[in-house]
Amino acid sequence: MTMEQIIVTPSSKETKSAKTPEDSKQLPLPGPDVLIKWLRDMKLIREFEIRAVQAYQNKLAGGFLHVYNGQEAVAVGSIAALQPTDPVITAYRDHGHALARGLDPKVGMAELFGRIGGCAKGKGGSMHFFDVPNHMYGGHGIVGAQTPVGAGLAFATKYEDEVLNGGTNTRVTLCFLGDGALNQGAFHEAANLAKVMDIPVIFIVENNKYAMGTSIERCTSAADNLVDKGVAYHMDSVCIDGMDITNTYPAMKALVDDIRANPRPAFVDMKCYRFKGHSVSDPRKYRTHEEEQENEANDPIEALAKFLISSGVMEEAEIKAMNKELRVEIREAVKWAEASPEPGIEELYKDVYIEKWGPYTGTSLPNFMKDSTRGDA
Amino acid sequence: MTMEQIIVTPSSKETKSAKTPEDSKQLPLPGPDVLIKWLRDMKLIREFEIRAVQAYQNKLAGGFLHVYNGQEAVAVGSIAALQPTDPVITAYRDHGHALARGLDPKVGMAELFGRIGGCAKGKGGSMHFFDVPNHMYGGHGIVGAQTPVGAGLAFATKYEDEVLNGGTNTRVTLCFLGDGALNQGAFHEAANLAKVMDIPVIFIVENNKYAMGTSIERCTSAADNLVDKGVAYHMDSVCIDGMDITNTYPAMKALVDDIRANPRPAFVDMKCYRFKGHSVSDPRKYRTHEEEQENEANDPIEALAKFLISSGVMEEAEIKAMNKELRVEIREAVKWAEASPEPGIEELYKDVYIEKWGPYTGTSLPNFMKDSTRGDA
Amino acid sequence: MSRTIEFRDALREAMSDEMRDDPRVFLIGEEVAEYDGAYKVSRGMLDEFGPKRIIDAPISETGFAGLGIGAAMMGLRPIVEFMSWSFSLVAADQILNNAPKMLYMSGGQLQVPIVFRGNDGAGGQLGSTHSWCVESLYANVPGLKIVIPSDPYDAKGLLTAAIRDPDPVFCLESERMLSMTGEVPESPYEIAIGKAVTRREGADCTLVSFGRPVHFCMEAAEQLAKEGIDCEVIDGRSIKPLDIESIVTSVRKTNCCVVVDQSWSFASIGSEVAAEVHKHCFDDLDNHVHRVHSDDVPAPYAHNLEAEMLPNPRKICEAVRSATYNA
Amino acid sequence: MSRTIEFRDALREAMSDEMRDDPRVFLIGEEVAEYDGAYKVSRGMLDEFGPKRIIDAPISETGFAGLGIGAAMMGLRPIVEFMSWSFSLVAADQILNNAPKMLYMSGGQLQVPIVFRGNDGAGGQLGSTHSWCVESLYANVPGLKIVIPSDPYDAKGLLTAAIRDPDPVFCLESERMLSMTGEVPESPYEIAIGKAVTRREGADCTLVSFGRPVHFCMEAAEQLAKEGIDCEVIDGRSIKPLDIESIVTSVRKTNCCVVVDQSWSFASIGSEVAAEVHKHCFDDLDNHVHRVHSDDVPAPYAHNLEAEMLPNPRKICEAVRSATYNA
Ligand SMILES: Cc1ncc(C[n+]2csc(CCOP(=O)(O)OP(=O)(O)O)c2C)c(N)n1
Ligand SMILES: Cc1ncc(C[n+]2csc(CCOP(=O)(O)OP(=O)(O)O)c2C)c(N)n1
Ligand SMILES: [Mg+2]
Ligand SMILES: [Mg+2]
Repeated sequence: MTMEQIIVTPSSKETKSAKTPEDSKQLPLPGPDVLIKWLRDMKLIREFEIRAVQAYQNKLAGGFLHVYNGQEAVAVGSIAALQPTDPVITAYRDHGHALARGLDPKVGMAELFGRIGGCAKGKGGSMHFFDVPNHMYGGHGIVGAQTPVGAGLAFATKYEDEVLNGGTNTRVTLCFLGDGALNQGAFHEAANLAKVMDIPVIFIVENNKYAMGTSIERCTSAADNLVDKGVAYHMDSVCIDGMDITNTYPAMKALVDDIRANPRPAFVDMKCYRFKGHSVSDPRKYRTHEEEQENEANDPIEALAKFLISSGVMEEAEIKAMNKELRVEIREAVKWAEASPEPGIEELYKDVYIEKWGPYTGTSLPNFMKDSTRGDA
Repeated sequence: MTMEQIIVTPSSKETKSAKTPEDSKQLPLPGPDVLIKWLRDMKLIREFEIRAVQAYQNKLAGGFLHVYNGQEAVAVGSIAALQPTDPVITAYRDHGHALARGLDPKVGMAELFGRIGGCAKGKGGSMHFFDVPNHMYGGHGIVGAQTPVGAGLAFATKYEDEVLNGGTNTRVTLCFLGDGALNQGAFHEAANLAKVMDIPVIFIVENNKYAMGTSIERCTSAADNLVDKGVAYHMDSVCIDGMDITNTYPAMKALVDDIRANPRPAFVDMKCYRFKGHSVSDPRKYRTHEEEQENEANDPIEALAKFLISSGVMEEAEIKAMNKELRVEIREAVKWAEASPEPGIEELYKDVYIEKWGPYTGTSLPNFMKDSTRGDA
Repeated sequence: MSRTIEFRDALREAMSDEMRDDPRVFLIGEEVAEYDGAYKVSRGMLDEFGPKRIIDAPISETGFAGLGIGAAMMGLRPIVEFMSWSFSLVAADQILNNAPKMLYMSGGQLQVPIVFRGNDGAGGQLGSTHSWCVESLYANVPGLKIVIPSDPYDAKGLLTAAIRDPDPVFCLESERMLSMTGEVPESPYEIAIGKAVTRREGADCTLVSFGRPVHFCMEAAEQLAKEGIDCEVIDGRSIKPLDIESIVTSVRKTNCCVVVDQSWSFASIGSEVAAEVHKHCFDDLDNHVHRVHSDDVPAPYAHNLEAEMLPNPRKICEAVRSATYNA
Repeated sequence: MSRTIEFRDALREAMSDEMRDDPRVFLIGEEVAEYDGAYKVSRGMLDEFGPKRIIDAPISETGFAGLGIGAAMMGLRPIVEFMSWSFSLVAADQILNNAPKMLYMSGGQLQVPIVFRGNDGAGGQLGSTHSWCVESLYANVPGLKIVIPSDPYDAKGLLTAAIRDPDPVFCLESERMLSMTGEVPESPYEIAIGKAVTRREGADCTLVSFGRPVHFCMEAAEQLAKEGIDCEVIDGRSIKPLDIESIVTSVRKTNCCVVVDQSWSFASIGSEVAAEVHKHCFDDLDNHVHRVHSDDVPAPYAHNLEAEMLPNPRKICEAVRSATYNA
């Protein structure tokens, strides 16, 4: 395992002068505790997803279920580069990001089961994991639609900094999207806005090579060099290996630190692979078994485990113990979630308007209006 | 006046190998008759616009009026590179394209006046000039919205060719858009689609440096090198001088011919300047008088006239005669338009559904349904 | 010759028949070709018609909806599949500004014979963004037509009529009904757009509905029959044009009307039907038109909440009892 | 202290007052800063608040609407100007999926205190794509509120309330009314969202309207008064929540109702009001609720056709005469 990484500097001359995290190769990895935590986080995500699929098959969860197996290094490695209050937003394949950001797996599982203990009281579901205390802003179901919102989160951090607080504390927002989302106009409007407004947001394209059953070559131009999509906005655009966290993290850390020092947007072509189907119902006929095996051999969790063993940070037995601990933790999470009650029917009418509006069930005047004290001036 | 032109080859290495019209410098200009026709067409457009503004101020026309003064070489020079059945589509600043495509100015003026003699029976107005017999597909008011439609026109020519007729006759579609329209997602979706489907459409960005009152630097990233917007789709992307038709035409001709020979999309950053305000009501406070004067000194009509005189094709007196003739022609057009009646009230209810549906004025069943002979099987 | 086939097969037959008959017809959408359709509606069509006519699109609803419109302006007959109508909002400008208005804006020069189709309505715990009933939004717009089949027979007949129709037609299908089976003739046929059908005759109350809730109405009618309330059930089949005449004829007989519309109540198909029935049957009605809708809240994920939100036989029975003064 | 100012000035005062008061409020939209607003609503605001709070946006409605939503999720209070609501269709997904549902989808974690505002309705020969009345489309969606001022006083009061409101509010203005003048207090005030106002008392027929057509109703009422028909005119002020109680109270008095809604008729605000009035006033109405709308056709460009298409006093008078059996 080497610390080398793929970094393609922007291909347009205009952005060449801009700073790219070229010195990230020199970034040392963090200490053993952190590395062990990464392994644990990645394994936690994997275990969560395995149980989630089981639960789905047992009809404990409904709707669509998109799991993150194979992409764990992306979320864990990128989010490790953040400070605690930096906002994160992503699409519907969101369990990994939420867990990496600190979501309690019990609460995540309960959301999946549509229970009141879930992170959105069971009203969001798998595609809509929100965990605002941990600065996780969803979980968004419409492809690409989270990208302008992500630019807005970052705009707000900038505004807070510059207008409200007088410029002391830049936060960096990570806005994840799929490679297929590059074909939604929303992304392009968001990218241009971020650039012309110097918004500190990093658009991370999780380039897992497929949008549902369509390989990236079949639906996305410039598939062989996605950084050109960022270059079109003259933003710093880099390609990062998302299958090996010892590459992912230093590259992301350098980029995040650079953006924090010098607020502006950036674009990342994050190379990865989705081990499972698009969603649970996907028969995966559009790719060969060989291709899958080849990529699975490149498992980011195995890679880090091996690295930790070979570099003497952990022993095989410790890893086994970790596995066991996580199995227990997630099994507990499933139990906890199952025990969490369904939301009461009154929840159906809550959160449509903010609390003071009260239940609002149709055309008729909401209750609050009836005893309103607000009148004309 | 030289025959040199600005051509920037795509800056991404991936597209460098693709054919770009580099040999267009060698393309000879057409014969004197054609050059004279260009001058006449450009002057016709200018004269049309001058009278249009007058008519608008005299309340003969309503709505918004966006004139084309200064950009005449773009429409005339590009459309001159087409064959007669090649489709053309543009935004709301559309008089020039329609006239260059062959619209009778009388009929255009009548449209502007909201009269039944207009090219859309007075129902479209200034922003919606349609002239299907001349393969002019509008005139579209929503910024960027014509770009997927333009890709669709071109898709249809390809489909007709390949599926219906067995591949004998490629048509090339010109889809014009403003520089401001680059910031609408629609363009990006259209560009990607065109590329992945090999659709023979040329996206011509009329880069007149402003979107309403916003200069391109303030709202559009990569403003100094717009070809990067095309490169993001790995399509042939060139920059062409749209202020001197002796540059515009050969570059466009080479590109159009190349696309016809080898069907695929292309992107043009067409440099130009809008001499007047965005619309008639624009006070133009966002740019200096000096900037305007400098650019107006670069009048494409004057440039061609001078070239024709200096190269001995025309004499001053002939040009004067042409001016006079055009003044008469457009004055006649205004008269004709004024004489054309307003559409009858029955027109309000026509063209909502195609003719056989008949007038349709509300919730109640349209007439045709009442005596329909279509029944269940 | 009729056979029993699934709703999805009926949709496919309509498309395939028309494609065999008219080379101008093509299908474009996400995953419609190599994946056989996200919901297998287009299964096998790529094999028969090839990739020039069965076209996988990028996730660019504005792009491929607009592309279809441009192609239709040139005389082709595109079928544009939205994997879900919930994803059509990103293409709202194309489908509401361009498709239905091109004929008008061009003064009659350009017809747009296009079909937009896909799943509409709650698909089962898909949450707020993925459970749209778009009919009450889009039906407001002139220049377009909306059909909403409630069984395989109608799916084939209405979609065939939609493809042959010279105007833009929105075909609203339902993920929850794709596997429903029914008798469907083999040879092509049309069901007239804008004509309702009576699913059940009855004397006491007219139930008007569209699409999937028609079945809830039938269920409710069975239940109510046991209580001595005899319902007539009208399946609108089309939403625009709305066959108000058939509805009115029925209400003049029953003197009572309940409309069951799966969309939200405010400014909805249900409001429209109610307003028009009151207009045409002012002297006939024994009670005001009652309405059953989805509750006026975003679609929740939790199973129990979603079930409570949607129209169902229980709610319909309650409404009919109230409308017929049997509450 | 009141002065006579223009509708556009009243809108600006509401924004400026709130911006002075609350640094979290900012304005973003096309041409709002250096150009002073396409319609001069934001004239001078750049000078006072600077470019960090008065922000010129590229022509990216999806982009800046979504940006506003994200900012609101972080606690800011964005005002997003659409140059025209006609241009909001390209942002439909953001304004209908994200803004009004974020609170729900997040289980109450994220409120979205945002205002979307701009010109709604026909601006004068702007043609099919530029003359949208979006209220009948958007009002169907839960989670959002819609206000529609009909004079400068209401413009300031409703926009102030909208900015202070913790939920997404759509403010529908009218290009045709921006220069209208009226008495407006200098200091800030709110007009409660969801409460209608009676513009004219009358005994014979209730006219219900929203926005610009309220003035056509007043004109019609004058004309009808001469004919001996005494109209009560209710200005809804808000569309969602709809103050059905005030409307019902009036109709119980007049026993007659005409609703005047500038949008197309099908599944519209007009249908909703009609349906609800019939529901609540079934035994009170002497005739069915009559409706006046824009004709159900795309907006034409020609002056005479546009004038005929829109609601006007003539059409309102005809409807009232018919509703009161004076036709
Ligand atoms: C606007 C829109 N269109 C279509 C869909 C249906 N859909 C959900 S995920 C998906 C594929 C997305 O692929 P990608 O962006 O690469 O993300 P990945 O699933 O690989 O993480 C599609 C087509 C949607 N949710 N939203
Ligand atoms: C979606 C949309 N947003 C806003 C507008 C209002 N608008 C009309 S033209 C225009 C500026 C367009 O600039 P550009 O694309 O550069 O074209 P130009 O006017 O320079 O020809 C704007 C903002 C619109 N018509 N459509
Ligand atoms: Mg992907
Ligand atoms: Mg421009």
